[in-house]
Amino acid sequence: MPFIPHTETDIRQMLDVIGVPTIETLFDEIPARLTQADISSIPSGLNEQATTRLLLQRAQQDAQPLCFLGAGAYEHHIPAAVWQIAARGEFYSAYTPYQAEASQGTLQLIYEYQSMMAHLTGMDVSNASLYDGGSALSEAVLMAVRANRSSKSRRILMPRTVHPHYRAATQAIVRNQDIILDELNFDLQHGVIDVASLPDAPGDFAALVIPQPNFFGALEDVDALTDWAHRHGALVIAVVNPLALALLKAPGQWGANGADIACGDGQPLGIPLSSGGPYFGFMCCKQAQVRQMPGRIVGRTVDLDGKTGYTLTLQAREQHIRRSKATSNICTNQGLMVTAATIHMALLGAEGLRRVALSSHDNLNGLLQRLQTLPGIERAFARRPFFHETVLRIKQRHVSQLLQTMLQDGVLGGLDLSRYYPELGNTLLLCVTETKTADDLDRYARSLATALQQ
Amino acid sequence: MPFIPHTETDIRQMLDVIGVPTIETLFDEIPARLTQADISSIPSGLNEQATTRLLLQRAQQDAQPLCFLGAGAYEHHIPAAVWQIAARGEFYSAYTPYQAEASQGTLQLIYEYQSMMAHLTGMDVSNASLYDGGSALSEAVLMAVRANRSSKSRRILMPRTVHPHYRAATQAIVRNQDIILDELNFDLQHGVIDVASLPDAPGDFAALVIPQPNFFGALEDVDALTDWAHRHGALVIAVVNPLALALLKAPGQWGANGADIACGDGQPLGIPLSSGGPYFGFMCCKQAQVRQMPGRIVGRTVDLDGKTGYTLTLQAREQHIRRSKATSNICTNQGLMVTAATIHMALLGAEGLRRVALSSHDNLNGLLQRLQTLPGIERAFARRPFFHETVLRIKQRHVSQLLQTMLQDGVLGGLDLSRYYPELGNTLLLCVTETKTADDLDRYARSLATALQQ
Amino acid sequence: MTADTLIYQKSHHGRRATAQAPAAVVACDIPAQFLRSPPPLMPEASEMQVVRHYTRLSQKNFSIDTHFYPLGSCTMKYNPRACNSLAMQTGFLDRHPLAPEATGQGFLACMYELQQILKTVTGMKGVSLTPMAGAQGEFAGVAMIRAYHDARGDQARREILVPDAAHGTNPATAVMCGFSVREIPTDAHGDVDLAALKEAVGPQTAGIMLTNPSTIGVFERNITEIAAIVHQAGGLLYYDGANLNAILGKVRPGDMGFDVIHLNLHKTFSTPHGGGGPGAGPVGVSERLLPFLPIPVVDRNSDGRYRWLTEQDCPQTIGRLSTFAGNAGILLRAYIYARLLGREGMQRVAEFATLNANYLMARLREAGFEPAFPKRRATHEFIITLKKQARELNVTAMDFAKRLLDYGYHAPTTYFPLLVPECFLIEPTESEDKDTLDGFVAALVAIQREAEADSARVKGAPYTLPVRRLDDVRAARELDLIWKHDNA
Amino acid sequence: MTADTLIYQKSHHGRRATAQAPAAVVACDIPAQFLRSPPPLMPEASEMQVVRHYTRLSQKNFSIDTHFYPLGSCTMKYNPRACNSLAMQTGFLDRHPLAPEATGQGFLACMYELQQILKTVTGMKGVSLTPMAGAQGEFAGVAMIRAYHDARGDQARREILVPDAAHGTNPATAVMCGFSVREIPTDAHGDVDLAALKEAVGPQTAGIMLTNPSTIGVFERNITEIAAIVHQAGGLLYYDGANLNAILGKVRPGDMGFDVIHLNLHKTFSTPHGGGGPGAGPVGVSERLLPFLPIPVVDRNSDGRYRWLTEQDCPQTIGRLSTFAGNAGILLRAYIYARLLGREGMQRVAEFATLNANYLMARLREAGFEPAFPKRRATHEFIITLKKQARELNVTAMDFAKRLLDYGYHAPTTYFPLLVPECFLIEPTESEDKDTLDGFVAALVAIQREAEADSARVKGAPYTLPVRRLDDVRAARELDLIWKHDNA
Ligand SMILES: Cc1ncc(COP(=O)(O)O)c(C=O)c1O
Ligand SMILES: Cc1ncc(COP(=O)(O)O)c(C=O)c1O
Repeated sequence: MPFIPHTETDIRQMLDVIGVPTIETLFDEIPARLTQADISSIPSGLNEQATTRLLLQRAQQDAQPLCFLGAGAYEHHIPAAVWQIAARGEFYSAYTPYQAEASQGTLQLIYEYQSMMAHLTGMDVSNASLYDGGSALSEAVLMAVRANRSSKSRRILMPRTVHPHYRAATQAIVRNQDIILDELNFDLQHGVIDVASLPDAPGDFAALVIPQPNFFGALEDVDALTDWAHRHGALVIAVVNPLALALLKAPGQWGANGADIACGDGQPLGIPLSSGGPYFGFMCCKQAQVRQMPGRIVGRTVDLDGKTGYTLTLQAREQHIRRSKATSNICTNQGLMVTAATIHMALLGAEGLRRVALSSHDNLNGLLQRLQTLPGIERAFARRPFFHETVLRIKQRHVSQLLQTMLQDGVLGGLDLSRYYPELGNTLLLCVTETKTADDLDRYARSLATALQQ
Repeated sequence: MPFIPHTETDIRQMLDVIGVPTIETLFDEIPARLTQADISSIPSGLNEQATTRLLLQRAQQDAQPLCFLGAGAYEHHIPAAVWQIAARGEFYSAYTPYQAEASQGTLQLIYEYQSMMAHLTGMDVSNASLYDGGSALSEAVLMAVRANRSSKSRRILMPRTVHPHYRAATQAIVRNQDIILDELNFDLQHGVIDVASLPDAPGDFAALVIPQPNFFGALEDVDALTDWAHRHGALVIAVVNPLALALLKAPGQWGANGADIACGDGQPLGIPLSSGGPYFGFMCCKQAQVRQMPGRIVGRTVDLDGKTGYTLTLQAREQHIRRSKATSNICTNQGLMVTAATIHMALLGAEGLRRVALSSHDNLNGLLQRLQTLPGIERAFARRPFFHETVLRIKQRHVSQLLQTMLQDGVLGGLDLSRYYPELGNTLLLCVTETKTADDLDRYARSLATALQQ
Repeated sequence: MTADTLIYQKSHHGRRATAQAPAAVVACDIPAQFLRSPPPLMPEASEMQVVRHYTRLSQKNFSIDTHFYPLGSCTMKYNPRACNSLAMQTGFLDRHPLAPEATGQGFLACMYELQQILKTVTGMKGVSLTPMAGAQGEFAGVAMIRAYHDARGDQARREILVPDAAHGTNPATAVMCGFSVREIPTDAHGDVDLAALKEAVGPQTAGIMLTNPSTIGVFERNITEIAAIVHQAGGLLYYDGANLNAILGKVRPGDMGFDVIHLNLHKTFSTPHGGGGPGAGPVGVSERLLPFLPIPVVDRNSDGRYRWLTEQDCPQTIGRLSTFAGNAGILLRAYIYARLLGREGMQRVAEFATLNANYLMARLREAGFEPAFPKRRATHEFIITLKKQARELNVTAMDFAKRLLDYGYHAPTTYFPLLVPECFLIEPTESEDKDTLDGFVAALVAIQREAEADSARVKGAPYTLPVRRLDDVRAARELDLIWKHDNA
Repeated sequence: MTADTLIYQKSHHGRRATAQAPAAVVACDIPAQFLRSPPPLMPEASEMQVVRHYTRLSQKNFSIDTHFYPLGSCTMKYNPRACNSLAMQTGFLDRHPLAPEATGQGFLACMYELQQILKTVTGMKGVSLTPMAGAQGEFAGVAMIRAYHDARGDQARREILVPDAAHGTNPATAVMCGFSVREIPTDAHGDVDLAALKEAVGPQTAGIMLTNPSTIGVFERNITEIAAIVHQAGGLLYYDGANLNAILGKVRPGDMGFDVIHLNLHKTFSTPHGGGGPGAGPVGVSERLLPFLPIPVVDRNSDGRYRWLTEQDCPQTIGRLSTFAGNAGILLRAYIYARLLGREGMQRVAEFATLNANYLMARLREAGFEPAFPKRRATHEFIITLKKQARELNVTAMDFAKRLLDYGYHAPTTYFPLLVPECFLIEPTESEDKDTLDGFVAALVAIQREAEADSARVKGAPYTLPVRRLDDVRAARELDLIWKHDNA
């Protein structure tokens, strides 16, 4: 009986204590009709050896191509220490730290995480995580609607330069509360929102969402956008790549007063690509709005002897206390990912993260240089500053065929944008990280050149 | 500076406290001629990312064939828990438990290990490990020479059915102390020592070595051999596969009085093949001879409050106390492997180990059945009982070519014995473990059949 | 530097884990207006400092791997170590979520088979794996109920019924889906009050959210009647799968009449709790809700190849709930666990979880503790109430909980469900052995004696943990949520 | 069940970690006479019990990953985690030692490059990686010295010189190689007594075994003279590499005149100590000992492919010291470490190990502790003697050591080398930071105060560990070495 320790003797003794003849008897309150479940189509159990063999084979089958795809999930080096420590049983197999005294490890770690995220985003406070970037944005939208006291609006300005999947997830989640996402178009020449073209009286909006860098890797005019939103009574929700923040201006410093909420996906901070999850969503905000923030928060306090300790706090916002009036229904979050990210950030520090960011960006520039001589390739937003990701326009060949050909060559060449942005024509989104060597860049250039000629 | 935490400020402050201007000054007692070491041919440091890339590529390059090779190193399933726990920092990065109070984890574990090994071998006591099987046998030989009070002989009877590498290692180690290994031949028909043919007055020997199963997988007449040796004043050194002991008679029960020393390689107990190491040697003996045993030993005792605790004991046998009079020069042993093996044995228990042994053996029988119809293949010692390993005689094709062909087919078909036992002719040593499925056995049979025809 | 020093306090300016970062890049073409300065306040530590710091922090946690952890409603069972190592293979970890399906056939095969297994074991017709925890599964489920009514043009159904014993996520979810919530009382034996239910249903009823076994640790005996009442009123039944461990492989929510269900794989399928997540909350639906399943879902082509179904394939889907496809790595772990268990193993989960709970309840009752529902069988969990102790000795459930920590046991869930005063919700799970359960009883008995002899001893607990009882009030009043340079 | 319960005591007959074993096989063709009965007394436990038991046991250890561990002569430096995970890849782990070289070109490339790196950094002409720890490296080295003299027909050289400060393995090794041992005294400044050495050498001298820096933490300044004296007498010089960390990349034993050397990769190259091993003790030799290197050794063919050299290639080899090729997986870790460090990193090891030791010695001296060789520079380690404390306060080095554990520091090596009374041999290594060293000084100062105020407090230590001071005498007298059914 895998994972069940009972011996025959144990079972006998236990049934005797209970005073029933068989285990079956313990189910006698359940209507008989219901206990006939037929699950025979589920395979029989395998021992660990057979399971291992099966899973090794499946993983080997999935040997991965050289990755130049970003679009919200980024391949970065993860120090070996990160997951060796995060996978320790005491982190891996603990529950949410409800008994604070027995969970100081997790709690102190989350306090450190909150500190790192708040400083990285330039905000006052951070929660202990949300599910992922897309769902974090939906929570940010719900929070903005609650928090914006000067506006009663349920409308949100949502630029098309925000990750299409973030927008889709937000739409699926917030529409049930009759919140409307108003699409904001971008400048087709520069791939960013044209601040100058924004109306002077945009109507009543609860918030403006600002991505930085945006889905195209292009850098938005965050200062002007933030000030514009604040001028019109809207809050600002920053959607940011946390790694980029080692380099780029922190949301807390955008414009005159800073963004109000910063959120995004923590994946670039030590989380493997892993077909899309588990990652973790992060959310930071100003001190004044902490009571509107969803998710768990850890605070520092003292014990009976005056010694420092950590505990979950502000639980009155949460579903287990406030039930239908809670700021969100979130309960389980992405704790283990936060553990990994905290260790990752501690290992890299501000300078290490900055180097990763710069080196990624530099690698993209190196690749672009190699592609310059290729005919029929150009950058879609050539004059706009960008960060480690950019859009290429392809003249001769259909992007989907091109990528298909490169894949056969072992190169994952980027994302075909036509599905998401038909207005951009035949384009692909290209990303390079610090994991790529000069040889890798050469290989991409060669592979693309070959594919173009087919 | 990888793995060095010093900041510029630290360095300055530390030099000031020492009272020297530079780190170089600290080397001023070393003759100047010696501090000019040119090590420029050593490559520059790589960061972890580049190192990871390099090592991933090297490991991938070494994708392994389906393994039917044993010969002293056996592929068994290792529960995932084994190495996840053994690799925990507290086990992985601790030293030998010299400060017992700060090392109760390692010490209690070794006490449990000693218990398991003693019970598995049927002996009274176990040490905390030696390097590997071959070197353990050499230590057993040295110990036997010390321990045999009735004989002053420095001669050891060493059957040719003992693993050739064990014999080689023993020879390399003991010859410096003028100990002579007398080769004992085996019966070419049955692949074991013919007890009946042993002389009645063999001369003065300190010990007889008895392998079980022997190098050919054949089962020796251990009872008769043990009694014969004892009759002639020789001690008996059992060289055993510890996994096989879940099934086979324990050395402590051999003959009338049992073997005197049991040793071997612990690799089958949770240690990966890993190109040959690290494995661990084990050694068990009778209580009476424990003071002759080399290596560390852990004992149970009590602390100042009478509470149970564990500590290294009988250290007066060891080099750090006895120096030139020590039982061995061994200091560092194979602690982490013992940690893994202890967890492995605890997970499998006697019944689990027995099932692994039986299932391995059963798989070999299954394979032999599949090979029966192949022409020109026969078992060299067909009438002799064996355990999970056996010798095949090949008629048509040279074994080395045959194995080469099979390897191209992804099958590691066995060991060519001609190098080690020219007297056996064109033979190969074949091993099957519980890791092989019916499909694997079919694949071997097919591969061999095809190779025979080329 | 004591062990509770923050990593920030171990920092020194200029220190770095050098092996972990690429070489510095000098030139940067990003205009200054986009760049930050000064750098963020982050720790500056060596690799060993970080390893040591977090290794030592980990040792301050209770966890399944170190302690009995009978947290009711949380199913703290053993997390097989193979589920971790096999899911963490390079082939799986390195796969980009937007990479073509051709690069993920091994992974997708696992996901497809997991969908099939979950369908069968719950008795539902379709499954989407994408929700990232129980609460998001609830959201998906209730959003599908809404989409179903909306698709039928029935806009009047804007109320969700929830038993008063329900987990807080249930009402919170209903509100997130734009519903109002009406609570249904529980009767004296722990079942839903049928009369109250009959009165509550009507044309405004979108559905009811139930757990069965319920959060009070008993099986809802009238489930068939409840289903009839709600269905007849035009509502749908939602099953909160948090307690599925009690009946896994033996009783199927689909057979009870539920229209939609979520599973907590981080409970029933033993994926790690990770100190608070990640989880996975797949949803299963009956025929009529199939079109509304959240995307993506894995399909198998006739040529045996796997692919994602998206908006194009499922025009009525409630949409996408995560950026990519949910907590894929957690789903892999659940798949591995399901293969290790197999169908027989799943049934045994229900049987032995139930045996352990009933045994523990019987032993505690014998020892003088008061079950909240003494006439009922325990399911995989049960409640004891310490109201007598609170009244007579002034020792509360919280005091008992804290003192248990000193005895080396994690406390059960306290003060939930809210309707039982001074309660412990105790869930031992199938993976604990009898000796452990006996030890736990002995500890509670010992604490009871202490409470009788010297209640202050219990009220002052814990004594042996890294900290003594923490001041929660101060934590909430004098908010200290992040480290700053000028912090103490 | 307390945490110090043995896994045997948690066993129940018939319990098993079911997922870990194959199905039972009924038929067995092995005759009964070869079979055992009854089965061995082994634990019978569930998978979770085993995981919990050993996880908790691990927490009772001090280790580098949790504590400062300044054990002199042991080089307890940080073990980079990447060295573990990269060495534990399937491709490496699954390779059979007797598999053809074609299946191991990736592995062999690492081994070949490691040989090259070790040759360069030690200044030797050839390296064999096969010895499995320092002591076996010593054995290989001294056996080569013997083989060299034997090959020259010089059978008279049967004595090995060893300084009195030498590690116990040195004389023990000499004896294992069939030599007798003569001790050479150390002079007042910690150097070898040259006069005594000159007197000791002669036609019976096979060689001398030295560590440099020596085990008393100072650099042997007369090394060139010593080499000349021994070489002139016809003997060879053996270098015990246990202390190589002090000079790595800065000074090479080959340049000092040594003929043969072993390295402790589990010290200098940071492979894990693993609670007592495994280690790796490669040997390097000068030109004249090349033919005698133990096999196997990796060679590179002209076509760039790697292969093992065996007896066939090396007819004069001292032979094979391990069943296969030594501790391959440990060698891989050392290779990875060497690549991470690179040549610059190696030099820094020596520099910062030396800086840390000298800083700590200066601080301790300031604080009133007595260095054993106050006129000398510390190398990577140094000795303080607590003889004054032992004499005046009756508080010994052992008492200080045990009390340090309560302060969260592993004790330094005590009572070694034997010639300094009541000594601590302290080796901080390069990977510790200044704050940690300062904390250690503060702890020793605090203990000194305690010893002065209340010596019993110190003599009763430790107080905060899983056990208090253990009765070693009883352990040796009432031998209890294995669990039996009738044990308490
Ligand atoms: C009964 C019940 N429902 C729902 C949930 C919410 O699940 P999750 O925490 O995965 O969001 C829980 C979790 O504790 C629960 O116990
Ligand atoms: C100076 C010295 N020589 C030799 C050795 C023996 O090395 P090993 O323990 O690896 O056999 C040691 C180990 O402590 C040592 O310190």
